[in-house]
Formats: sequence, C-alpha cells, structure tokens
Amino acid sequence: MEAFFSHFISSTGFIAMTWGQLIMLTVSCILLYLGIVKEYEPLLLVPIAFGMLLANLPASGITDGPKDGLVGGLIYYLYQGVKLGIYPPLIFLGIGAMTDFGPLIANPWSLLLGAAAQLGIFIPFIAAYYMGFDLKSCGSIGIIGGADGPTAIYVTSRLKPELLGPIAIAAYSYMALVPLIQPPIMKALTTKKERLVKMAQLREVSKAERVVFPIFVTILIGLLLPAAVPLVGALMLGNLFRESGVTERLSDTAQHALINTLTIFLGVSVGSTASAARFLNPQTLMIIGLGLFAFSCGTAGGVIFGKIMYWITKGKVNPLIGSAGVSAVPMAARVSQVVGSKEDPTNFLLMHAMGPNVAGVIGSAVAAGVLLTVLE
Amino acid sequence: MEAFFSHFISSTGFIAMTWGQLIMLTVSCILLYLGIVKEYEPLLLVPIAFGMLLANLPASGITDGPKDGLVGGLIYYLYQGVKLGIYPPLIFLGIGAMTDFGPLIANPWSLLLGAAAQLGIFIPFIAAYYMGFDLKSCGSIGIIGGADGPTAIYVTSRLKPELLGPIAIAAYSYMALVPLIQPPIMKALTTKKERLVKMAQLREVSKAERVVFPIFVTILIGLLLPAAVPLVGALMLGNLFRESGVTERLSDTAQHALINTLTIFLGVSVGSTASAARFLNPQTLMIIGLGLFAFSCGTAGGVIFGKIMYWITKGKVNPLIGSAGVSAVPMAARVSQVVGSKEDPTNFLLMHAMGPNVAGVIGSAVAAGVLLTVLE
Amino acid sequence: MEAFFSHFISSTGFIAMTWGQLIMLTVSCILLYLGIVKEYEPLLLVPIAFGMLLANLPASGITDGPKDGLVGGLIYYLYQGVKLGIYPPLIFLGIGAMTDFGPLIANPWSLLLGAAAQLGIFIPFIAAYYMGFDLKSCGSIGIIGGADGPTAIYVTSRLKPELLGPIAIAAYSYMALVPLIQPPIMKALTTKKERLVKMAQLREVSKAERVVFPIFVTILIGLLLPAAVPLVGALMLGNLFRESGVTERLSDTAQHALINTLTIFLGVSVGSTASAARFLNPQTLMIIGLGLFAFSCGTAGGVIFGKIMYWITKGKVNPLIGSAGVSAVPMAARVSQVVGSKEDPTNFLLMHAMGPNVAGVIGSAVAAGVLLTVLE
Amino acid sequence: MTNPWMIMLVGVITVFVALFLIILFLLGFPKFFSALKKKEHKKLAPLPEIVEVTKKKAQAGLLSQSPAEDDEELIAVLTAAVAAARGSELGSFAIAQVKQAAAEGCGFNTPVWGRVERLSRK
Amino acid sequence: MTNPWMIMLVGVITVFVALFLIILFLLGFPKFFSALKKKEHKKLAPLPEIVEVTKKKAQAGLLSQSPAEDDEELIAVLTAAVAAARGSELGSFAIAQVKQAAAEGCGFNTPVWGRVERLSRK
Amino acid sequence: MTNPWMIMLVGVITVFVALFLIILFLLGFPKFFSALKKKEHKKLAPLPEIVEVTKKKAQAGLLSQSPAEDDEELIAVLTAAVAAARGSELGSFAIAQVKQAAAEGCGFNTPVWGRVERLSRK
Ligand code: NA
Ligand code: NA
Ligand code: NA
Repeated sequence: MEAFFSHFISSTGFIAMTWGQLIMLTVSCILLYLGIVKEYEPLLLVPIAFGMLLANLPASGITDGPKDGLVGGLIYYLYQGVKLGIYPPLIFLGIGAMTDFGPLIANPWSLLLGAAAQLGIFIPFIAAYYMGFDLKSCGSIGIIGGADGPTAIYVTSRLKPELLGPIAIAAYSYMALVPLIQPPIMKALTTKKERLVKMAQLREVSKAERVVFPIFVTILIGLLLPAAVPLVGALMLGNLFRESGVTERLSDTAQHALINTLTIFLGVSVGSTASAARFLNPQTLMIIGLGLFAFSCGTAGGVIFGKIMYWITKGKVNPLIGSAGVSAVPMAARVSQVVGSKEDPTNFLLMHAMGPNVAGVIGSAVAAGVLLTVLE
Repeated sequence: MEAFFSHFISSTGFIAMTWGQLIMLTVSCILLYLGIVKEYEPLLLVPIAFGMLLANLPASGITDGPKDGLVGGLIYYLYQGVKLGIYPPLIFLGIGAMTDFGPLIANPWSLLLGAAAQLGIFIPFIAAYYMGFDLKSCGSIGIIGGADGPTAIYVTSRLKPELLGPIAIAAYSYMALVPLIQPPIMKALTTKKERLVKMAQLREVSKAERVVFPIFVTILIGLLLPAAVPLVGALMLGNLFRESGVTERLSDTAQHALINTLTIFLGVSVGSTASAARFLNPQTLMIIGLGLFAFSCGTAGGVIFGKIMYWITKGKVNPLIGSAGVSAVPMAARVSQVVGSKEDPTNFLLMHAMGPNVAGVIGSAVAAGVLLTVLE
Repeated sequence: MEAFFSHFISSTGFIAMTWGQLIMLTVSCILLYLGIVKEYEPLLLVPIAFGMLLANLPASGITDGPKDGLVGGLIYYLYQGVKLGIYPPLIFLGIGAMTDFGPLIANPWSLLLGAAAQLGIFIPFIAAYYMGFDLKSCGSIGIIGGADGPTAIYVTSRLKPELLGPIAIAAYSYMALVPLIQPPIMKALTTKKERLVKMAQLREVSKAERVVFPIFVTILIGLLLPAAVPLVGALMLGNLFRESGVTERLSDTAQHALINTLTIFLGVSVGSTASAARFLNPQTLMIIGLGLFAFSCGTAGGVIFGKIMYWITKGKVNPLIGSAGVSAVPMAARVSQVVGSKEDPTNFLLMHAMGPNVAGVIGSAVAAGVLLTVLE
Repeated sequence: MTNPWMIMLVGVITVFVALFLIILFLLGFPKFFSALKKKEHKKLAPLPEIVEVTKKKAQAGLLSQSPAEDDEELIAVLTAAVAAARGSELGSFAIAQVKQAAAEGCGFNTPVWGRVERLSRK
Repeated sequence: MTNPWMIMLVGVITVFVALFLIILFLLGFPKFFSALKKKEHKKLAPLPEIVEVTKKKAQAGLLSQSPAEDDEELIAVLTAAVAAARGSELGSFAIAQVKQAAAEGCGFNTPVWGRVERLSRK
Repeated sequence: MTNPWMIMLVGVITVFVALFLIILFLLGFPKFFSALKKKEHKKLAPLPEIVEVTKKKAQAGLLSQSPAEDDEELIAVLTAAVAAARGSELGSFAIAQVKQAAAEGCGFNTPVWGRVERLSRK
C-alpha cells in the first residue's frame, strides 16, 4: 500500500516540476497581472498567459499529441488552427468587420506613412541576421515590428513555429506599451512647430467608396503579392461585410462570436508554445529586445516620413500622425492625439492618425507577404 | 540583383494571370454588384463571389492542399466542411430554427403543392440526361430546381463536387431572381378568375402541434428515405429548438452565430470552386440554362397542381400559391402575394403561400434523398 | 420495373428496422417528452434525445465513418469532438464564465461538503465492481455520481466510450430529478432542530479575490492532479474571463455562442451513441440503477458531513446545505433552500448552499482526475 | 438504376408519397390536440402567475439594476410566499421552480440570484 | 533569396509600390463617385419612404409586441397601398420588397410576418 | 492499480486533500486583500470619474444616435479638458485612456470614434 501511494504521488506535478516551469508559471502570473490589472491588451494577453500557465503545469499532457492509441490533449487540438494558418486570417475577418477605412479613403496619402512604418519590420530583420539568427527566424522577429498580432502569428507559424511564444508575447506586450514607447521617439524627432500643425478637416466618404475599397485592395494586393491573399483577403472580406450594408448578420457574427471564439483558441494555444524548455533561453531575451527595437524603428520610420510630407506639403501634415503607421490600432492613433494635444489642447489629430493607423495594417500584411514569398 | 528582382516579379500574380482568371474576376465583381447593389440573396452571394475572387487570384495557393510538408491554404481547410457534408445540414439547423411551420400545419394540403413543384428537379434531370450529362451531373443539375441552397450544395458535394461552383451560383442567383422568373409563368397558366380567389382564414396552431410536427416528420421521412436524414433531421431539430420553448438559447445560437459562421465558410469555399479552369466551359453555360429551366418547371408544376386543387375544391384554392412550392423561402411566397394583389389589392395570399413555401423545403430534401439513394 | 421498385423499397428504413430500434425511438420520444414538457434539463436532454432518435433511424448512415471513398455521416464528424475530448472542457469554459464562486470564497469550509459528496462517485465505483463491471466501466459509472454532465462525458469518453449513451442519459436525467431524489434522503438523515439552523450572513467578496481564485485553483489542482487540468483549467479560464472585468467579450461568447454550439454538437453526438445494439442490454439497466444509487450516495455523503460540521461548529452549519455538494448546479442548492424553508419559511439557505454546490463541481473534476490517472 | 425515366418516376412518386403521409398525419392533429389541450389546462393552471411574477422581477432587475439587497429580499419573500401560500407537496413546487429557470432562458448553471449578484456588483 | 539586404530592399520597395498603387486608385475616387452619385439619386429616390415605413412598423412590432392581427392588417394595408399608389410594373416593386427584407437584417428565410407571428404567439 | 478499494481510498483522500488546500488558501484571503485594498484605493482614486464621463457619453451615443458632429466635438472637448485639467505626465494619462477603452468592452480595434462614426452614418 505504501508503494501504491508513492506511485500515485509520483504522478503529481509537484514531483515532476522543473525550475524552468516554476519560472514560467511566475511569468504567466506576471502577464496575467499586466493583462488584468494594467489592462495591457487583455483580450489576448489573458488567454496567452493562461495558455502558458497550463502548458507549464508538469505532466498534464494537455499539449501532447495522440500516441499509443490515446487521444491528444485539448490544446494540441486547439493548436491545429494556428499550425494550419486558419485562426489568424479568420481573426482578420473580424478585425476587417470592425475597421473603418473611411479616414484612409478620405486621405489616401496617409498610406505612405503606413508604408514607411514597415521599416520597423525590415531594419530589425537585418539586425537579427547579424545577431546570428537564421533567415526564417529573422523574418519572424522582424514581423513583430508590424505591431499586428494575427499577422505576426501567421508569419511565424509558417516560418518558425518554435518562436511563436516569445514573438506573440513580445508583439502583444509592446502593442499595449505603445503609449509608453512612442512619445519619447516622437518628441525627439519633431520640432515644436511641426507638432503644432493643425490639419484640414477630412472630407466625407460615401458608401460606394467604402464598398469598392475592400474589393479593389484585395485584387490589387492579391495580384501583386499572392502570399498576402489569406490575410488581406480575409481583412477585406470582413470589411465588405461591414460596409456593404446588406450582410449585417455576417458582419455581426464576424465581429463577435467568431473572432472571440478564435481569440480564445489562438491565445491559449499560442501561449502554450511558451513551455519552459522552449522559452527559457538567450534567444527569447534577444527577441524581446529586438521587438522593442522593432517598435521603435516603426515609430521612427513613420515620424520621419511624416516630416518629409510636412516639408513637401509645406506644413499641412503634422508629422505626429506618422507614428500611427505602425498599426497597433487604435492605440497608436490615440498616442498621436495625446502628444499633439499636449502641445496644443485644441489640436484634434485623432481622425487624421486613423488613416496611417489602418494603413499600417495593410502595410504589414504586405510586408508579411514579401517575407513569406521570399523565405517560406 | 536584376535576376533577383525579375525572380521576385515573376512570383507576382500579374505574370501568372490567365485570360480565364481575368474573366472570372470580372464575373465575381458582377456577382458582388448583384449581391450588394441589387441585393440578390446577399448573405450568400457576397461570400460566394468573394470566394470566387480569391480563388482566381493567381498563385495565391489559398485553395491548395498541403504538400511537401507545407500546410494547405485557408480555403482548402474551410472547404473540408463542404466536402464532408457538414456545413449544409448545420445551416439547415439554423434555417429550421428560423422557420415557422404553422401555416403548413394549419393547411396540410399545401404539402401537395410543395411536392408538385419538385417537378422542377426531375424534368431538368431528364433534360440534362439528353443533353449528354452523366447521371450524377444530372442529379446535381436537377437539384437546382429545388430552389434551396444548402440542399443543392449537399447533393452536389456528394454526387459531383466538380460542379459545385456553377450549381451553387445558379441556385442562389435564380432564388434571387424569383420575383422576375415566376410572375409571367404564373399569369400564363392561370385565368383571372383563378387569381381572384380569396382563401379562408387559417386556423390557429397550438404549441403542442408545433412541437410534435418536427419530431414526427423526422421519423417518417427518416424511415421512408434514410439518405434524407441529415438534411431533414437537422432542419427539424432546429425547428424543435425553436418551438419547444425550453431551448431558446440553442435556437438563438443556431439562428445567429452558428448559421452566420457557417454561411461565411460555405459561401467562400463554394465560391472558390469556381476557378477559371473549372468554370469556363460550355457545361457551365448549359447548367446556367438548365437552372432557369428548372425554376420555370418548378413554378409551373406548383401552379398546375394549384389549378387541380382549385378544380377539386371548387374554387377554394388560389392556384397562385402553387408557385411558392419551389421553396426560395420567403421570396416565392411574396411573389404569390404580389401577383395576387395586382388583380385584387385586398387579396392577402401571403400566409396561404407560406404553407407550400416551407413544404417545398421538405419536398426538395426528400427529392435530394431519392437522388442520393439512387445515384451515390 | 417491379424489381426496380422493390429494390428501392428495400432501401427504406421500414424494412431494415429492428425491434430494438423501435424501442429506442420510443425511448427517445419519452426523453423528448421529459425534456420539453417536464423541462428536465432540456438544454441537453433535447439534443441527446434527438441524437438518439437520428441514430436509431435504420440505414441513414448518419453515424457511419468514411469508407470506400465515400465521406462519413454528419454525426460521425460531430462525434470527433467528443472522442477527442474537446467539447467537454470547452463547455466547462462556458460554465466557468457563468459560475459565481463568490459564496465559496466567502465560506471556504463549504469545500469540505463538496468533497464529501464525492462519495457518490467512489461508493458506486465499488458497487459496480462487485456487480461484475471491469474497472474502466466502474470509473465511468461512478462518475455519474459527480452529477456533472461534461465531467461524466469527458471521463467516459476516455475510459469507456461504449457506455457514453447510458451514462450521459443517466447523469442528465438524475440531475433533472434532483428535486425528487434528494429531499427524502435529506429529511431521513437530519433532525428537525438541524434543519431549522439559520446561518450567518456571508461576507462580501472583493473583485481581487474573485480574480485570484481561478488562477490559484488551476495551479494547485494542476500540480496535484495533472489529469484534471483540461477540466479544471477550462472551468477556471472561463471564470477568469468573467471575473477579470477586462475580457467581457470573451466571457460573453464563452457563455453563449460557444457553449450553445458545443452543447448542440455534444448532445446530438452523445445521444447517437445510444443505438439499439449498444443500449438495449442488461448493463444499461444496471447503469441506470447504479446512477440513482450514486446520486443518493452523494446526497447522503454531503448531508452526513454537514452534520459533522453542525456538531463541530456547535450548530452554526445547517446540514441541509450538504446535499448541494453533489454539483447539479443550481438545482441542488435550490433543493436545500426548499427543504429548509419548509421547516421555517423565513430561513434563507440559497446563498449558503451555493458554496458547496460550486465546490461539488471542483470536487468531481478532481475525482475525475484521480480516475483518469489510475485507470486510463 | 441507370434509366433516367425510372429515376424520375421513383423520385416523383416518393416525394408525393412522403408528403402525403405527412398530410394524413397533420389532418389528425386538430382533433388529437384539442382533446389534449383540455387536460393541460387543468394541470397547468396555477403555474402562469408564478412565472409572471418572477419574470417581472427579473426584468426589473435587468433594467433598473437595483441593489442586490432588495432583490435578495424579493426572492426570499417570493419563495417564502409561494411555499406558504401553496402549502403543497414539495415535488410539484420544486418542478415549478425548475420551470421558471428554464423559461427565462438563463440556462446552464447561473441561477437567478447569481445573475442578480452579478448585476449589482460594484 | 539569402541576402538579407536584398530581402529588405525588395520588401521596402514592394510595400511602397503596393500602397502607392492604392493611393493612385483612391485619388480617382472623389471624381468617379460624385459622378455616380447623381445617377443613383434619380434612380433610387422613391425607395427610402417605403423602407422607412416598414422599418417603423418593424420596430414598433419589436418593441411594443402589439397583437398579430394589428400587424397583419398593417402589412396588408401597406402592401396594398404601395401596390395601388404606385400602380407600377411588377418587377421594380418586387425588388423594392426584397430590398426591405435585406435592409432589416432579417436575413435567410424568416419573413417579416414570420417574425411578427412569432413575437405575438401566446 | 487494480484494487478497487485502494482506488477509492486514493480518490477520497485526494479529493479531500485538494479541496482542503484550497480552503487553507481561501482562509488567508480576507487579511491579504484587505491590506491590498487600502493601497489600491489610493492609487486608483482619480480614475473612476474619467471612466464615468466616457461611459455616459458612449451610452448617450448608443441610445440617442445623435449626429456625429456633436459626438466628435464632445470627444474633442473631453480629451482636451482632461488633458488640460490634469496637466499631468503623459504616461499615466495615456494608460487611463487605454483603461477606458477596455472597460467599455469595445475591444480589438474599433475605437470609440469609429463606433460613433458608424452609428451616425446616413
Ligand atoms: Na503594421
Ligand atoms: Na424546394
Ligand atoms: Na460533483
């Protein structure tokens, strides 16, 4: 009977626990704290952190695949949607149904800011290369600078699934930290005069324009960059559901039941890839560091291009809206507003920053397409 | 470096594009126009047209299966729910939860009109045979005349998946065109006197009748025609959720989150089967033509049987409600109302036409069961 | 032509029907009656009964797997989510999002009542063993006494899938019958004086406590009993979505679209395992009998431990709240309230009984973990 | 079967037979259910009022978000009142309770007081 | 491609080219659609009022849950009135009807009268 | 393990041990969190008013569907007012903003002004 109990006790997790798992449980609790108390992107950070917690409880087998006739663990099956690249585009469908491209249609030139901010992808890509990462890892690390969760997860799941944990966590954490990361860079790169620019009211955008926009963008990007079709196509289909005015049922479900369900599944299974064995190594620290560098580069790229537009338009564009080009919708646009209103409380940059902001989503999807085309 | 760029450019879709794909992109834009601006069954035509658009963007691989260790494209995975016959019955679950069989229970004889309108399935079946189609194709073409999307897709996915694109598009397009297709046929086949018939008020239907109806129909049809069980069973389970009064939660989800999600998945993946290679051939034109013929036969079958009932009941049945037997709920019933009220604006045929209308759904599910039993 | 028709008729279900299937169709109709008219757990009994009905319509092939190049039946595919252990934890996610652990946090000692009521699992486990069942069947039968549907289905699908039908039906039926099963046992085991005890008002529970509770329980139970992680983890993640206050979207979807969809799928596919061939045998009757025994043991276990607490606290605990420890949330707690108020209409035991009630859910998940660890 | 005409014949006949059997069944409905209805009326007569009271309460709770104390009192009073007023056997009363919960579509395991508690949380 | 600098170059250029093509397209929007708008205004002018009337009815039905008889009458009157007042060809009228249904998001196959019937069921 | 009595013993003990450990933990809650609460009160004191103002606005927008111009003005005024009135470091203010968005359950990437814009589209 003693043997009996000792056998049972040896099956508990207390015995099997490693120091690494203990550290990861602590990290997951810290992430839960950040998500719940600090409200850093809680919709994704809470599921990710909880997935990490579950995956680091020893011996639960919840992430194990099927073997010896026994079925696999719950998260193994949920993870298939990440592995097969199904969740990210479908989440983009919901995001498309929630996104208003009006400010972008009203001010097309803001697309250039969304393009410039993608330097936040390509400069860290080079940096990672010279830090010794292989090319596929470089692509996955660079995409953190896209400041767009589903895009980062989609690219990484195709190029380097082993890095999903640190890359997703870096992407979502820095997206939540945008209000802290961006302002110093924005102030350092702009003059007071630039920050005081008030921009002209945006024109009204008709329903027809809103409907044609997603269709056209899908065709154009789809032809130019076939690898970006799943992301861009899903984003634009969701937007078409929203804007067509005749598919409200579909838009509603894409925005709620569908995206929420997949967010739970994606978050938990992405978080579960951050097991101690995979996560606790110098690479992770380097990725966390490069992620911060990526966000900084993206911000700088957008602001510098904003300055160029300021010069070209002779002062009609406020460079502060450039930082919104990194995506991180709608946080980055709010930061532009806040930094602008600190100089002049009557300056209302929000709507102007929304243009580059949603342009950044398209921009990073295009950049993702390039990386997938070249590296996959 | 030149080689480098030329290599990259050759991977874009502009180079790989065929004339067929260009035509299909145009067709998909026309379908989007019909769905969004003309509002022809937009809930399905928009996803179908967009799926067609995505599938005809060259080189995106979005419909490719997995190979060489690379995962498949998004739509390849979404399509599995069509291929395995999962989506159509589950969509029927939602439709069942939205359908009110009250008018049918109040006037059981209207079931005969729903039966007669299935001539729209079997006459085109013969016609297709003599136009050279093999039997399985004939069955898939005939089912267009069932005027019921999920049934048509379910049957075709089992008998002739290659024809899914044209058949689904024909079915949904003609369902939307019912207000244009039916009236001339209805007028040609009826006399003014017949069209002026006012029908007696329907009796009230109790909750108990509504609850027993779906259970009984499932058992009866299930025993008579086992192949119809997935469609009829799901339809009736959905209706039971609705009518039982104790499963409102399930009815609500079946009617919204579930059906909307699957409608998106079904639409996009069915649309994606209409690739240029498959779609652009003489067969498609013949199918489009036979589809119109099928809708006309169904309408005529219903109206003629309505005339028979007019004679038997000595003028108590208005033959105009017969055309509603084709399904196409609730459009066909509305057409009966409109044509009737043109003769006499005080004649209210709507509720009377709803009986044959929902009977047509059961009728085409039964016909589908026959075709699957005989041909699969 | 005669041969033709006779061939077709032989394919109908009337011919293929067995007496067993006829009996099962009758049973399923009785279950539908209980679910709809008597409102016994209709949310699960209606789908289960309908699944049973569909599976016993002969020759429909709706539960058949794929073979000879033909795809499988609808319920075969829906059943995969049961077989792979996916639905029950995800349903627990929704239940977690609906559960208020406040009363438990306010009165931790009520956890002991939730532990004691698990005798309803282990005593029938022994009883089943001596009635000749093998150990895995004993575990599946015992878990009926957990009075918790998803737990029972999860354990049975892993230990003894053949018994899913009778076990699920027994579990849900007895859960609905709790208001009839428990009161006589409760009265027999308690004195009038005990039943008249009024308990002290529960303290208020802060948001922080509610948030920390699910995280801590997951870690603790996860370390102690790795096999319980899928159930306990999902339950607690759902509860964290609910209590964190920052993930209302996810909580809402987990409580509605997700749980309702999976309830339909789970119910129909679990019901479908009750085919005549599997269900109609002496074992089933024994299981039904043991299930009732299990619920009685659980009730008695809880009440007796309640009496112990009454003695230890010198009359501060009303033993009637012990019966709520079987789970069957919230029915069992209501029964405590009703039995208590029969003695003294001003005695309000509801909130006090909710503590043991939700403790019972945790308790049976732990017991399930033990059975899986030892027997799988 | 490979003869299309035969398939058509089988198809049309089956459709008519199937739907005609449903007709036969439906024609029996009015008589059958009118007989059934009378019984039900007697059995279920006292139920509606209870349901109504609870529903009003639930709506009030949902719309006005009144403090938990009030609602809890209300439930206690309600429960006590019903129990006292009916003085009936436990079984029927308990089932009436169950009935309310289901009818309100609250489903699964969130009890009324759970929702009340939730609405009023500060 | 294995040269990271080349990848970067291709990437940055592609992003700018892609987004610049969208700009070119969007710059043409205002002219194109302002021309289109005028046409539409003429075509669709009579539609809004119908839609509006039906919507009011639908909302009324949804909020007040008035008895089915009233609503059915209302629909009958409405339908008749529209048909009579317009005295127009069937086609356009039928399509206007279709438009309403879709616009209200009732979708799939539950018609307005189906919902009305449902709301008013006792 | 094949001895059913042993399995029962292990099972019952494990259940009691597991739930008893939770009890031990929960018994520490009141002290721990009452200490924590005091700190929080100090830290979070100024937040509620901001959240409240925004919520009122959001509700107003959702219920009355007032024109976009008004709402935009309101947001501008609100933003400006808060920024001016607090005159505080950027960090804390930005995070307060984030807090509001999440608290309103708008989630993902539709900002308040996005929804306002959407509601008021003609
Ligand atoms: Na971006
Ligand atoms: Na039909
Ligand atoms: Na339990």
